[in-house]
Amino acid sequence: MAEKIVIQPVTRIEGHARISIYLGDDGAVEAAQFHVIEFRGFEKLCEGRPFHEMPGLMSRICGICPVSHILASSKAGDMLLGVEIPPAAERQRRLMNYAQVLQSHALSFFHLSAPDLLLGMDAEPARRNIFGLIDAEPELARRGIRLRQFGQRIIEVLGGKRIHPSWGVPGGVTKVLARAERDELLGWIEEARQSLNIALERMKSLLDGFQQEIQSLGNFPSLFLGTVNEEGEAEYYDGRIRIVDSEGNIVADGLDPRRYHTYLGEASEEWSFMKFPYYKPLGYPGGMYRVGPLARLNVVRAMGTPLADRELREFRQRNGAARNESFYYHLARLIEMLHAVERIEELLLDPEILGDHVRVNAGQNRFEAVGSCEAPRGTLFHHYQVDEGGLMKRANLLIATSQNNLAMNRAVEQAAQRFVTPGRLTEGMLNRVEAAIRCYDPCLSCSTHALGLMPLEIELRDRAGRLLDRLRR
Amino acid sequence: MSVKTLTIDGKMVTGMAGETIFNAAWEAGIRIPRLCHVGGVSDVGACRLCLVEIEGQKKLLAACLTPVEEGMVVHTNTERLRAHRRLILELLFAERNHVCSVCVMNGQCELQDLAAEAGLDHVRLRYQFPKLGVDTSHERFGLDHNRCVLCTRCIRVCDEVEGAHTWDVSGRGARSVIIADMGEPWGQSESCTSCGKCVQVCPTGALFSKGRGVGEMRKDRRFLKYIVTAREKHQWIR
Amino acid sequence: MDSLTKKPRLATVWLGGCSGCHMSFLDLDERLFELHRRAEICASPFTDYKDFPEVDITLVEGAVTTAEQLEEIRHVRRRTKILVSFGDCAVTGNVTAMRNFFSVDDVLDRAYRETATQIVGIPSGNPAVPRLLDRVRPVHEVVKVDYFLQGCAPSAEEIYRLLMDLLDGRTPALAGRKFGS
Amino acid sequence: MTVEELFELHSEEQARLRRLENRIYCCTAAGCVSCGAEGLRSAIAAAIKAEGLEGRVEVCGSGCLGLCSKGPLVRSAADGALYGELPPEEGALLVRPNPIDRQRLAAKRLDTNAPFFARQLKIVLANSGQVDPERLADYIAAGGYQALAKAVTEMTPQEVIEEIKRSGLRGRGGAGYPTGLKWELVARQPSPVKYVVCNADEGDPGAFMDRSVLEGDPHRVLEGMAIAGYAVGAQQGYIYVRGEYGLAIQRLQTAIKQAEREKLLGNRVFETGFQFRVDLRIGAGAFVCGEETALIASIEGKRGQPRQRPPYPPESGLWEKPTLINNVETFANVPPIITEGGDWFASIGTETSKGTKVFALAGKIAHTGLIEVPMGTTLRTIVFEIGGGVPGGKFKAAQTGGPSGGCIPEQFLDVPVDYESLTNIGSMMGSGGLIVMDESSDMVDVARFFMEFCMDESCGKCIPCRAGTVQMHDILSRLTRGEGTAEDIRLLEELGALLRETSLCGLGQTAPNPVMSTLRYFRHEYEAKLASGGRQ
Repeated sequence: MAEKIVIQPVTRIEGHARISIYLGDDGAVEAAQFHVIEFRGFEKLCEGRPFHEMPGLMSRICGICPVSHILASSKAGDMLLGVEIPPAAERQRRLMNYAQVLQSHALSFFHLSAPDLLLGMDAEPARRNIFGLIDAEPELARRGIRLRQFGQRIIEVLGGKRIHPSWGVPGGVTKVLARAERDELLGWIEEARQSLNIALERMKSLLDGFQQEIQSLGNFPSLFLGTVNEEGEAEYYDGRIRIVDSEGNIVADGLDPRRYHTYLGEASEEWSFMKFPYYKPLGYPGGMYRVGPLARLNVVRAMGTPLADRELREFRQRNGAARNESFYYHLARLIEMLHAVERIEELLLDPEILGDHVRVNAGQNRFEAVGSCEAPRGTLFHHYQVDEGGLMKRANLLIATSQNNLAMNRAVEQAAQRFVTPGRLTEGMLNRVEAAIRCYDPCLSCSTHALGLMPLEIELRDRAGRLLDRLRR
Repeated sequence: MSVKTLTIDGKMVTGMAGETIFNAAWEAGIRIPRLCHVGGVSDVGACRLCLVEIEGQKKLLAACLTPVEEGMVVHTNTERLRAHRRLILELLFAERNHVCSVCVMNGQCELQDLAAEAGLDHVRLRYQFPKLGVDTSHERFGLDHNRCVLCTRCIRVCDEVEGAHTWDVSGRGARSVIIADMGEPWGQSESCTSCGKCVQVCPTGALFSKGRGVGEMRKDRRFLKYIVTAREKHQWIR
Repeated sequence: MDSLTKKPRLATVWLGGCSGCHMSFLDLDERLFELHRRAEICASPFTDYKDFPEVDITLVEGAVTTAEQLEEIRHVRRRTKILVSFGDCAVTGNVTAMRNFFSVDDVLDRAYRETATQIVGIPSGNPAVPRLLDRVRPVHEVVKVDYFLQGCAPSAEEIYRLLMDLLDGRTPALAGRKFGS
Repeated sequence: MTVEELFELHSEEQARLRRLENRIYCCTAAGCVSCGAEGLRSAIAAAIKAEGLEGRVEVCGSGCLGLCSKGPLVRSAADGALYGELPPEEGALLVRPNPIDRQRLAAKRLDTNAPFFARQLKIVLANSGQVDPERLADYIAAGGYQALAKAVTEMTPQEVIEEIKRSGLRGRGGAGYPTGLKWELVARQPSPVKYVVCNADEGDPGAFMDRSVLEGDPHRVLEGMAIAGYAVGAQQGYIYVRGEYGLAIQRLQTAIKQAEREKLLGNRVFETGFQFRVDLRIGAGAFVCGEETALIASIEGKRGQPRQRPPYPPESGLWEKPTLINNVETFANVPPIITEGGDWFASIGTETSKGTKVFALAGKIAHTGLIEVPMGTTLRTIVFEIGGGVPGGKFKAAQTGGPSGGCIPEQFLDVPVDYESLTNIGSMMGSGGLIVMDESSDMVDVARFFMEFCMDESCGKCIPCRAGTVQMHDILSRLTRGEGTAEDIRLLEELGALLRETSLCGLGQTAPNPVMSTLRYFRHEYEAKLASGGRQ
């Protein structure tokens, strides 16, 4: 008879999920599953709507990274129109994407993960959150909050609204950036750079204390996928896909994101609403790959900006070829934020961004399109088919977080095997299992948390899955 | 022409004989809510939002259809009327699929504004979720039945101002839909002159210009007055 | 009231929605410090309370989409003094309810049968995933709601004003807000 | 035809009928036709031929004989006997009955002294079953067109109107507006062109009063309209009849042709200067077209949708001309009022409701059928005496006024049936449908049924009716499924008030009535259905 431990909900991640840990007859952890239990059905509910509404509609997939969906959707729209967007619009879209990376990573690091990192994995649960951090380290908390605020402010200035701005459209963007707005945003740069230096130094000083976690929270070989520019540098808006292995060897390069379906597949399992993407040539589940901050640092030759590249070199020196530890997602996120701030400054200083031609008007010229970009959590694909009237017939959405699904399951299993000992369920131990998930900063509203009625539940199930007994703590 | 003096919401108001209570009130700065009324075309009294109480009258009357009378005492904003208006708006929101957040008219929509003015913060009635289509067969415009409130402004402006009578209503009750000609796709209508007047008078996102994203649709609210003034007074002023 | 801090207890719940309303809550930015002084933020996706305690105010984001959420919101309602529908999905169903134009099977077919390249199973019927309700419903259709905060997402300003009104014991001034704003 | 010729024909035809050994009247109203009346009539005709009795015995069709539950019905003029449920072969026996036949027939003979017949008073239906609706001579023999003759030759239009006013006649279409006042309003309009419209768009479920009058006595309606035309100064009349009433349409067409040929309608009525033509307009069965402004729109060839009143049709109706609209039963009351005088009519009925009212009895009642009783007759008399009571069950409620009416509970059985009394207890006279319910009836489901009817029949123009009926139906459906909440009942009441006060026309304004009256008298049935779980 197998025993099952259910942690529900998984908190401080952006979405609805629960974890099941299966104990074998000997009481050792046999398997673990990360269940995504939220489902909204965007691939269907968009059916029959005009594709021009898609950036606005698809933005509602996720309130954390609405900008990423707006961008992927707008790019798919550009392709349906068959147009190149004006330079000012492209600059604005890039700026908004970096703003999105900045605010989302700030949220992940300061609001959600920093309590574990700074207060400790075994801290009192009631204090292990952003408000506990405010009490313990008000200055750092304030800096974190303001970093996110900077990202959100850029979005607000460009789009008129922080959450779900109506801004990106097929053919460009809707609003011209005013000089005064640009100047206001430039005023934030110095503080942001300082805050990131402080956070990076703090994070690096903490690493020694987390050796156990580094080694056991999702440390396994896998492929990594991300987009790069022609020089192999980090490219978040319009790059080509590069895939590297756990040793850093390039497996595939120069892949066109619009042909994603030729090399990326998606599996569905009955125990999770989130699908399981895999690299087709290696099959399922062997084609497991990771995306997002750590993956991007693993695929690029360089970030392409001086401060971030200095950090990247230090990261690679310190860790050598050790790129497989999921715990490093946190550090990678800080390096990406620094890169984002550098790029934001560059873009704001580019006079082109103030251009007043921000949109191309054209009729529909195609019936199928794929829009893609690097979202904070990884590469995002929107694939649309429309009819002659421009109404959506089908959509397939390959979401960044879902591409880490196989890896997250592997990470949970590894953490459970290391930290869950039968007969002794401690809060800190379970928190580590959750922390394994939190490394990936999964945005589950995207792919599909229920604040649970059941704090921790152990379910006993027989081989047929029938519930035999249930214990609640 | 004789002038009538009446009281609206305690304010002395004058109106020309034959003028409606609605117009007399608006000219005096008293804004009676409306959805089916649009200045420049005939009135049908269908939305029932402009119903007013007239002292000595048992029935509530549509201000857009009731001429002013000497000595009339009119109340436009009583608790009873406000309650009725809120419920009418609830009925409209529940009837079709008004997903304001992702509508091309988000922020510019008369229905959305009416709800805000009425203090409507939720709909107690069950949303019906009818499965309705979008007609994008016209080269420049689209018709989204999900957002149609059946005010028939489009029908009247097309018939009375443009003179094409492309639009009409087909079906009855909750199954009523706006149709072009005899029900063919808009793009195949032989009577439509593609003038776009219907789009401009539509209070919601039901009629829209193609290629507009969420919250991007703007409508010219004054063009109709311009045409009507030009036609009646031969004055081309905007 | 929290017996230790004597501060009113505030919770936030996330049902079927995009988390945008919660993100807008975080857009309080440095006002989070003030909120932290004024209220004990207990159960929330930002915290580690896994059981839902007795609270004074709960903000509910999202529509009710699964049988589990239906149970959850009833549980939350029993333990909450003031329940606020937080954002358009909770208030109207919003985009989340757009799946009501289709049957649950059609929606699942598109998401899995038609778009997966390898089908090991379909997440429907397995006890590990909740049963999807036939109809996505706004929160007040299933439990009594005390206040409604419209918007997609409501702005941080609106959230701040609402919370301060409630924490000061005033009836929140909600007039003039728009659906979809 | 001159007035003299009319009276001549009247005498001749009466004499001819007296010379016949027998005249057998087969009810050929739609109800009896549906249970074999045509076969019966053919069998009788064949028997007459076989017996060689042509010219001595006649068989003819007739209007409704009343006791529809016993159809097909046959009346034998020779002995005044009424037979029910006659198979064709037994009908043939009526032609020349021998004593054995008489015994067989006796078993089928209905007791015309029974309360069903004895408690009725027939004015509108006076000719129904007494004349062949397809023969003008029959109508004239029964005194037909004498009222029109009197009006156009002996009375001024104002005198006609005074007579109608004196009679106290009120509109039989539902609302009960005083007919004389309406006529006067139209007459006062200075317009040279005016119209008279007969509303024959009877649409209440279970109601067939107007259809019976049109099928059984079409000339009476034409005569009533012509008198009205004379009184108000109109030269053109329209009958708006629903397309489903095929037999009524056919008989009206025949009657119009006959009357025109005899100059009872047309350019020179009774060879006077009065001219009046009547045309038929066939409706497509939309319930809302019974609403006068929608009916007008439909006759004009537009979408059948109502508009705001005022202006009322007497001021601005058909093609914006002054228009008098009355329903079939109202017009049918006119000829006897002119012949017998307004005072005679006013002597029947109650203080405020004069004359008689035709009701279609349906539901859980022994004798279903068409009845006519003096205004003020109690429901108890109608249900338990005339209607024969509730078979095998206990009376629970009576629904009057169709989808616009209400359910009247047992405690009001002794309330006199008149306009005001019914309105006071939350129902209405309506056009005359009367459905009896016993203990097995679920009142929430009854309310749901009528709401479904109104929802389907809403024209869709105004929001309260179009969307409100849908929501009320939705709530009632939830309640019947046991999924409703106390909040739902509150919403139902709120919606009811909204529809009543804000709907554009009578359909929407009265649509909540069945719900409101059942909520008033049978609230416990609603509350018993509330969901035990869920939100309350």
